[in-house]
Amino acid sequence: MAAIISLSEAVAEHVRDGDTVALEGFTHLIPYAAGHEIIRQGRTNLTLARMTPDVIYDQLIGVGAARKLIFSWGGNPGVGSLHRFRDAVENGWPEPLEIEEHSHAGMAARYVAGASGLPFGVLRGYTGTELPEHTDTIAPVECPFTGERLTAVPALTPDVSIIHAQQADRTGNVGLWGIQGVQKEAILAGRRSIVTVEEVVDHLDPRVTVVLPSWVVSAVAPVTHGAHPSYAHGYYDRDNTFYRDWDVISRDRGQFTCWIDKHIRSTATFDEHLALVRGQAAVMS
Amino acid sequence: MAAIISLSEAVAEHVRDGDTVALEGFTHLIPYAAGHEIIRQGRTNLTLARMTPDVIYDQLIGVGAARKLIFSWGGNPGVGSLHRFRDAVENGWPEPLEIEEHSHAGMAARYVAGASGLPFGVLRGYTGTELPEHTDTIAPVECPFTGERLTAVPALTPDVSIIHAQQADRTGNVGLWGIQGVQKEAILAGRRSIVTVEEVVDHLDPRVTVVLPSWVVSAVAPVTHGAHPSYAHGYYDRDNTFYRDWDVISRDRGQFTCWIDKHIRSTATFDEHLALVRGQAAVMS
Amino acid sequence: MTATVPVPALEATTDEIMTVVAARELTDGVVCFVGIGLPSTAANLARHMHAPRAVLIYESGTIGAKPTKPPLSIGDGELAETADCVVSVPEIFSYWLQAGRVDVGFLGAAQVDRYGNINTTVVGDYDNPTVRLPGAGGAPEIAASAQQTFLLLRQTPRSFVPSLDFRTSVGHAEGGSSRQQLGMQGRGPTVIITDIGVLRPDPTSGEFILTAVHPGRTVEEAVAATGWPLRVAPNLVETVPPTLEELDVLRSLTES
Amino acid sequence: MTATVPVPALEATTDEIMTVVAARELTDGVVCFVGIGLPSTAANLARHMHAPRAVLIYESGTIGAKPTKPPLSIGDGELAETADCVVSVPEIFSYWLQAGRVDVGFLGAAQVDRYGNINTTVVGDYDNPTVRLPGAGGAPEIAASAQQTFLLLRQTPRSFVPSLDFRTSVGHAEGGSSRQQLGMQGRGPTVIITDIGVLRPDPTSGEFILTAVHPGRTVEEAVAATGWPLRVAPNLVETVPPTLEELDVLRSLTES
Repeated sequence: MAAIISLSEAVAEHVRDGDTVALEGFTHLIPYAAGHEIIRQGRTNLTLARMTPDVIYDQLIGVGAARKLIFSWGGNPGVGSLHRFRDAVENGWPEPLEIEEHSHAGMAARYVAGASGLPFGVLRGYTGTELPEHTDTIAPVECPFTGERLTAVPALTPDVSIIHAQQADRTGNVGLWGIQGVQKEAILAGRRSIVTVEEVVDHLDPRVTVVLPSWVVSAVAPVTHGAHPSYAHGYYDRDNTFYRDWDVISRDRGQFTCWIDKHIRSTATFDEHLALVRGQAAVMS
Repeated sequence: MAAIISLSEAVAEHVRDGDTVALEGFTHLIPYAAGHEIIRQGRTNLTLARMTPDVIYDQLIGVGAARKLIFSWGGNPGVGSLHRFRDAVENGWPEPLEIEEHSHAGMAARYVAGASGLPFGVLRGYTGTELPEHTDTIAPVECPFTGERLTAVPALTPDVSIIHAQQADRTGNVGLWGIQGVQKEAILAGRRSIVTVEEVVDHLDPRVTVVLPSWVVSAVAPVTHGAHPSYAHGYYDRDNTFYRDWDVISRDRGQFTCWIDKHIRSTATFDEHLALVRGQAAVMS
Repeated sequence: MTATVPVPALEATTDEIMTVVAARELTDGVVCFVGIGLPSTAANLARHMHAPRAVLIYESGTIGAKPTKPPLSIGDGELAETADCVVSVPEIFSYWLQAGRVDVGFLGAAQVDRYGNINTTVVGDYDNPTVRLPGAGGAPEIAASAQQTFLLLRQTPRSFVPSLDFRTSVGHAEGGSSRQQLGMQGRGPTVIITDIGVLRPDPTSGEFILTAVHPGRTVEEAVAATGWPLRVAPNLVETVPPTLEELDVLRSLTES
Repeated sequence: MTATVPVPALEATTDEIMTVVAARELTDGVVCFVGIGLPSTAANLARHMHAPRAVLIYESGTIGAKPTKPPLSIGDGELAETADCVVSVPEIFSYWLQAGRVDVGFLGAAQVDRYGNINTTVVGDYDNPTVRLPGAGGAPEIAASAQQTFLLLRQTPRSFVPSLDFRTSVGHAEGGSSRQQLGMQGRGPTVIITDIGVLRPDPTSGEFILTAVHPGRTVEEAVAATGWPLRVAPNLVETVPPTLEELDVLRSLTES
């Protein structure tokens, strides 16, 4: 049964230095609040897994929380580069970042294998590309019936998987709707899991299309607007301005570090962080 | 785009002698009307695939429409044996029935592989059982990363897959809800497909949890109560009495043939069939 | 097949005593993979007695179903309506059963051997069967992947056989460590509940031993109903009879 | 990057002409796998013009999305709200793309070679890159499994290269039948649409040939912008300029 606790308690208990951590959410429902809390609590030496390491991982990489990144597409969606990711890979700042690089189809197959209790997944993928030369976790596999050669990828089983959802009920059953990404598979593949939710309700909304029963979730933490600047379908829209602003904030190492210190490390909660960000947006507009 | 046509047209066009045909529906939404129409049109030499060949396949097997059965559990759920299936396997009546026997997990993996465009699926299955000795479509496969030995099954790709659903919209998008079984995978694995629906509506019901877009369906045929004696969630309940009655009807070859002649071959449509069955039930009660 | 045993103040049928004994084996919060019939009824009885948070998974795809009446079929509408969620059949077998999330799987059988291996496929020769049974269904993977399985079947020389006509699902294989050597994640069958008593595996050999007889039944009956030389536990006990409350709740669940 | 070409009565931007040309390539009822940016806009323009039944699939899991405005991100809420259905990301890649249900996949690139192979991974050495690009995303499997792909990118000597720094996704491989030998189900890239013109593959060799130039652009510009000796089709044409209607609809779609 999921414990319904605060986000700081959940991260303190379930995210450990050196863990493989997956924060998933495909544009929708990205668990920013949880990412910030990991930064606040100063976790280090993490292996970060995520299909689309966008701004949330740019922040974690920029503060030096990660030693390795497992991913398939690292950019600021609709905007451009991730400057902290690039600086880490191109220049080793703030420290070198090992990468394990896949395609979306491969990452999805890895999570599915993990959720299914299988050691590997099979796909028609990577053929003719240079990815297998650089990524050990891509291997050929032959169909025992047709002899056709396909591609295998190993299961991805994070030590802890973290997602954001719209709702949990009072027993900790989690419900989400809208674009569902790979969140269910990530949670089921994880050894432990944290779900931040917009709110805890008596009964899940009938619009819920994905339910994660309480007994497959380690901790549920209510965090209003916990996906900002991503969005929560039915609750709030994507803050596209923030994504564009991030391009400026993150270009310069000093400016980035300043921003992190002021907006994450100097705020005690995600609520405080949001109040600060919104206050500045109001001044700027 | 799915053509919205009559069931007799759909079966005439898409179900051919010698085809591999899957009529799926896991207790819920079993496409009985389509099965009857296949009997009415006298198809022969079919390879019938279905996880649970229950009463619908007992009827098809008993009339001699099938030369082979691919399945994982053949019984009358909650009642007992399938007498026509047993008579075919035990005594070769009305003709010998070749069987290709799997487990539920294996059949599900076969449909998933078919729907995914893969030649095979992988599962932890069949280990230590005698099934692989009798079923060619079970083979070992080794994980390229861990060396662990698992089981592979080949994709199941029926020539035509048939399901029943609650609704289609006027462009032929299909929607169903409640227990969803393996219907989506069966349709996506099929080379052609027929979906019978309770009704054609302007807009699909918001309760719909599985949508099959019109462009992956060959034909949609409206058939009210087309899943009877199975049920359609939100429309009508399972006719448990019929399932119990079937045990009596099907025990005897002569009585079975009589029933088929009178209730299927002598009725022109499923509506006529239902009127007949209901009239008798009213007299008997 | 409807032999009854005396209990205080009212009679329990054979089905009832098997159901009550099975229900008692379920702890609160347990995740059960249940089939239709006695297993479904037993799991629901447990849910209404001492295990209100037991999670019932039906292979039709319903997780956390809370039926008020035992369903006739595995896919009855009430299962979907009362479930925490409904998923596809492929997902039930991959993300839930195969991934090791099921604590207890229930299995029935036409034949069982001394190691709890079962046959639900054929009596007689596979290619020329005397009786063609329904087949494997979910059983091989439930037997392999559930953390443990409970077997429920009536004890007769025809069902408790020295050698299976067909091995559909693996229990303790050839005994000893042979099951572990097959690489199965679950522990295998931990109890067989019959109309006569209860059998549990010898922890070393994996052979099933009679550990309890139901009220009014005897060791001699159990031995006579078993096709292999049945060993009897030195600390054999008599099953505690169904309580009035257990029978009341069970009957309220099953009355139609 | 905002070079404009004259069209009757109003000016089309480079993005607009690329979008219009891409939209014209889409036939009614086509199933497109679209990314954000020009491809999404082009597919929506086609849907509002000559291809009302075009099906737009976004890798975020929305099938049949009908956004009124081009989304900034691939997972914008409007995609889910207007879709025929929303499925998981694993399902999009397995049941839909890999199964061969996508007619046209759109791809962009930092580098393309003469056979339509593309690089979206790194400029420079993989382990010591000059520019680290976002990476593969969905591209390798779109390139392999879509029935055909359309490439959209600006034509410069830095992007149209004789040799890729990294092959992220396969076009016509080494040309000739080398793509088929890799066992790919899709036909590969059938058109490259640039800011200067349109290239299509030689049916035999698979090498991309200049087949059209946009109004106001020249063959010389195209040749100068290409890092390999660009061949020009004997029947080279000039792109029909965007019509007033195309531009009206396009601008109504993109105005914010």
